[in-house]
Amino acid sequence: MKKFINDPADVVAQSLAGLAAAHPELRVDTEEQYIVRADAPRAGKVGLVSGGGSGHEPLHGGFVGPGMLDAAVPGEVFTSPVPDQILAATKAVDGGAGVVHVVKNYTGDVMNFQLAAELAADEGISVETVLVDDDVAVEDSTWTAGRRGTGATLLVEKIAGARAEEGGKLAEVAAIGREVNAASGSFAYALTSGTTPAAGRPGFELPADEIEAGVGIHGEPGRRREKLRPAKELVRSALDAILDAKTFTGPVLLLVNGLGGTPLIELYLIYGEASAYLEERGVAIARQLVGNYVTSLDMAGMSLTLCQATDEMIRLWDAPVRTPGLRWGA
Amino acid sequence: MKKFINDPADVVAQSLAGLAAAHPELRVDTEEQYIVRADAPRAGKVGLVSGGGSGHEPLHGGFVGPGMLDAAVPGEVFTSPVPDQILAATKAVDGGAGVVHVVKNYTGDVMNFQLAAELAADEGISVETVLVDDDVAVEDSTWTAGRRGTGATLLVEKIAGARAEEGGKLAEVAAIGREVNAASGSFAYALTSGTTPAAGRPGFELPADEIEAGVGIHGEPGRRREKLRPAKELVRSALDAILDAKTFTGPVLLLVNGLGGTPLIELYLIYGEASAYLEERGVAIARQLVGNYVTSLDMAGMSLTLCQATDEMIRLWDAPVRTPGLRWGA
Amino acid sequence: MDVTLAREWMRAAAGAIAADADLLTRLDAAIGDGDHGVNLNRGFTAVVAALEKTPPETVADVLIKAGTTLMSRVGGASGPIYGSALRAAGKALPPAAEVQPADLVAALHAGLEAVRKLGGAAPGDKTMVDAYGPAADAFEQAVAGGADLAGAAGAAARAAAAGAEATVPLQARKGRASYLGERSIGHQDPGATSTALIFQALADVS
Amino acid sequence: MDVTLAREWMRAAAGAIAADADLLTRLDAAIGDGDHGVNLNRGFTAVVAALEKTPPETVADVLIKAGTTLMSRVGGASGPIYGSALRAAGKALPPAAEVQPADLVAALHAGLEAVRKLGGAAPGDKTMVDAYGPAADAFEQAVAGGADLAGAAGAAARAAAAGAEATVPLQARKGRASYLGERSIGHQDPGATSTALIFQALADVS
Ligand SMILES: Nc1ncnc2c1ncn2[C@@H]1O[C@H](COP(=O)(O)OP(=O)(O)O)[C@@H](O)[C@H]1O
Ligand SMILES: Nc1ncnc2c1ncn2[C@@H]1O[C@H](COP(=O)(O)OP(=O)(O)O)[C@@H](O)[C@H]1O
Ligand SMILES: [Mg+2]
Ligand SMILES: [Mg+2]
Ligand SMILES: [Mg+2]
Ligand SMILES: [Mg+2]
Repeated sequence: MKKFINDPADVVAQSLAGLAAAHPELRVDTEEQYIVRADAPRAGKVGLVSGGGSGHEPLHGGFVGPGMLDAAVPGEVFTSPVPDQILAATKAVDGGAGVVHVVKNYTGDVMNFQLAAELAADEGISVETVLVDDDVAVEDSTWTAGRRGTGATLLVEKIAGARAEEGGKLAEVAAIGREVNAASGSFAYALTSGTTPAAGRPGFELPADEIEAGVGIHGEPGRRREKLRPAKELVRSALDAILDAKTFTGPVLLLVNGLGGTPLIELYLIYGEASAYLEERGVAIARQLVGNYVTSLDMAGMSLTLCQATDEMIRLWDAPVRTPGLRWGA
Repeated sequence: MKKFINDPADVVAQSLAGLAAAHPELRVDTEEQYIVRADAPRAGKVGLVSGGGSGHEPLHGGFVGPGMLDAAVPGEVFTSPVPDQILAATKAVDGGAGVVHVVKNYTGDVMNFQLAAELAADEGISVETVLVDDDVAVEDSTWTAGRRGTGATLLVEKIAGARAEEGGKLAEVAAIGREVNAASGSFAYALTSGTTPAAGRPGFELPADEIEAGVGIHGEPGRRREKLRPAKELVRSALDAILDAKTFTGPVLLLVNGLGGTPLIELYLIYGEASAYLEERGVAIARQLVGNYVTSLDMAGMSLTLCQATDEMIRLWDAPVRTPGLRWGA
Repeated sequence: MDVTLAREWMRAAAGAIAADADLLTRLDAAIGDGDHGVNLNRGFTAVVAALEKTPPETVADVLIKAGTTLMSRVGGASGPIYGSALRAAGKALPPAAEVQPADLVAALHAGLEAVRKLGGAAPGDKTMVDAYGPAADAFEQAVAGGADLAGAAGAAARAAAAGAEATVPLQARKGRASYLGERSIGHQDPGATSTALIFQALADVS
Repeated sequence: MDVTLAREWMRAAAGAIAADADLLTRLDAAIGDGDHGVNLNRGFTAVVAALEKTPPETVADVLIKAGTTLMSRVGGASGPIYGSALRAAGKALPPAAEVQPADLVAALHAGLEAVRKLGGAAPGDKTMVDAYGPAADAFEQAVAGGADLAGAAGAAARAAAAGAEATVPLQARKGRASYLGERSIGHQDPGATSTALIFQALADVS
């Protein structure tokens, strides 16, 4: 394993220390391990907290700031944060108007956030949870833990964040977040697996001409192994999977997301193919974003996310945001 | 080779097409192969054009927009653009106040931009060239082609871009660009080589415990091969090399740059080590930037760039910028 | 079981997990995200430290402190699950320095109930329930048959190990492995495997 | 050399470069950035197409058109260098459908001069100059000794190949390979290698 680290056990803590040094506009509690806006808590504002395992940067820590998250709670690499940590962040952002937890649908994340929400309730903080489960590669049945939360997390955090910033009430912020999630679908391909610092070897090994279809963002193998095909075909298959699973008539938000090790030159090529195919399918694109946003360490891979956008969502998407990882209008 | 492409020969053209689709605020000439601000040429404004081989994204195409470049000219992957292309972009941005070429110091880039500048002069356009040669890993002697242009290119483009945006004259824009370059030094480490679509295999192969020290951004081997060491030590060695080569007393601009395949979690860890060591060495940090900005395809690696910043440079660094790859205040 | 034995159990469990952390991580890499060994190792190391710092005076408190520590140090799915199992087990015990095998039967079932309540996994879903359930039953039966702690713990350990192995042919329906669908078949569940290690640790110290 | 032979030369050069593109790229990967074969292949393919589209009527125009095409299609260091070499060579020729070996001597030297003016490389710097220089000299000497085109081209091709091989022990002082310092020693220069292919193509068609 080759990484720019000192000791696998200290990666998350030391990276957080670096984030704190690089972004004086944020406040990082290195003890309890969470990141908050420097001006938190803001009286009367609904707090937005998200988190999950580390290794998905800039998600979530890179999305803390005006117009998006009030706090992020990073766990160890690919490991959900613990309830104490989530509780501490929840208390740090509670301005009396309640707190929304944005939780990606993984057993560990769900349980730890649930325990934290119970602890917060004990302390008199109202918590609403928005569960993100956009990954259509996973069947949504009683035979699975349900769909995973992937690319749509960014959309939920941006749009709910804008709603909270403009003074939305707890129920409103949670409602728009849930609406975005319900309107979204994602599908991902991996060319290589990422390597966690602790494991020191790739999560899976792929032959030179094979890829994993339907992967999540934790280095887990996907739904099936396939032969590598031209980008055009992969993009079409991914979009077909999304368009089959949910109804999209447009206008949509389209996120072309790299999983960490994919160069921008490829992501833009993918965007070109995706926009051409959506046009062919009669789906208009209202807004788009291309980049490495919801990553899986150094995995070479990409995910596509569509969100059937209402005017309200587009208005909130366009609202100013000022975070290390996403910034416009500010 | 596993990449999200259709055909190695078409990667640059198809990626440009995708960039055009994703960024309607830019204009892309897919025929002549250049990217310009949609409002170019702007009468009376000095035009800023940069370019070079593709594979370094977001450099340069991702830095086109208000406050930074007026146009970017991407060559094939790792191959300098051709004079016709550079000329076409130069003409597209010429608003009568002259055009500045920001050129990274590589034999091919220098020659092709020089030929283009001569052709532009023939058409009555005044061109000033700012050569970027910040990479202290290369000895600056008659025994080499001189130092390479690497991370400082972003600083030159941002700061000269801001100067042009606020109405700086041709000589002034070129002067501040040269000043930034002269005040900058960079050093890079690679953990793996990138793979060009055309070659289909990594530029070099490294054993599991070895790294290349002093690499550029074209997959070329570095100055020497070393054993992998903890990030703390690598950061110190890189900063020592920069601090030995040029004088830095602070305040500095510090760029922690990923070469494409390095996760943000590692880049922030590196930033933490770098800022701690600079403090130890008595060098204050005025501004900082962490991310994958000047890349070498999917190379796992990082570069550090220091720029001894004047107040004027800091003012121009802070000025609004609105490009796909760098954005604030707008 | 007295309070010393309870602490020895936790120490032995920590030792077994440290020794097999790599195996657990590899099992988790195959059908999950490759952190189970690291997660539990971090957690049980903290448990041993916590029990040493302020040694509890009842068996119940050993288990509650261990559970609370796991819950606040492990994260992931296994943190809350093992955490609530141990906490529920502890809470089901009488507040005494020594408890009887029959008390432990009730505690083990209370822990199992907490796991199923929190995670919703049924037997056969390819989770730690598939090791824990048979172990709790075997323990109960052994005690009913007159076995002492050592005998009951040995029976539980054997049942847990068999249960863990029996997860191999199953298709996962809970946790990360369920995302794999049929591809989860043919791999042993990491959580069931760590559960077997913890019951084996009990047998070893009893 | 008549205009047909000049075009055949370019076609043969294009064929040789296409055939050895992979070798050139591999040599460039070792001490450069791994694009030399791809670059020249793209350029010479365009040269062949350009010459077919509107066939020039003089040898000079064949070389000028080839040079202009390379300059506007190759990029990198080798595009401007080969481009100006061919353009300068063409401009040094009389505007005729057929030229004499002595004319070609002057043209080759004019091309070499353009390369050295543009790139500033001296013999021994481990660049294409190390193949081109000896080839131009050998061509001149052969012509002076009374050789016909075939004889002179053969001598030039041999000298270019030897010159390219002789770059192996050199340390690069120009181009990308110079960044490597001593690590450039032991590898053959890709540009010198492609120059040898181009002279061999001339010998093959003469
Ligand atoms: N709903 C559940 N009920 C019981 N056990 C579960 C459940 N989900 C997962 N597990 C157990 O947790 C184990 C994985 O733990 P771990 O790898 O530490 O957490 P994560 O899956 O969050 O990475 C699985 O092997 C399984 O035994
Ligand atoms: N200054 C120079 N003068 C002459 N030839 C040069 C010079 N610099 C580089 N070259 C030649 O160019 C070759 C590399 O060409 P190519 O790989 O196509 O361009 P780049 O180096 O820009 O990638 C080198 O092998 C060398 O022979
Ligand atoms: Mg995990
Ligand atoms: Mg090149
Ligand atoms: Mg796991
Ligand atoms: Mg090259």
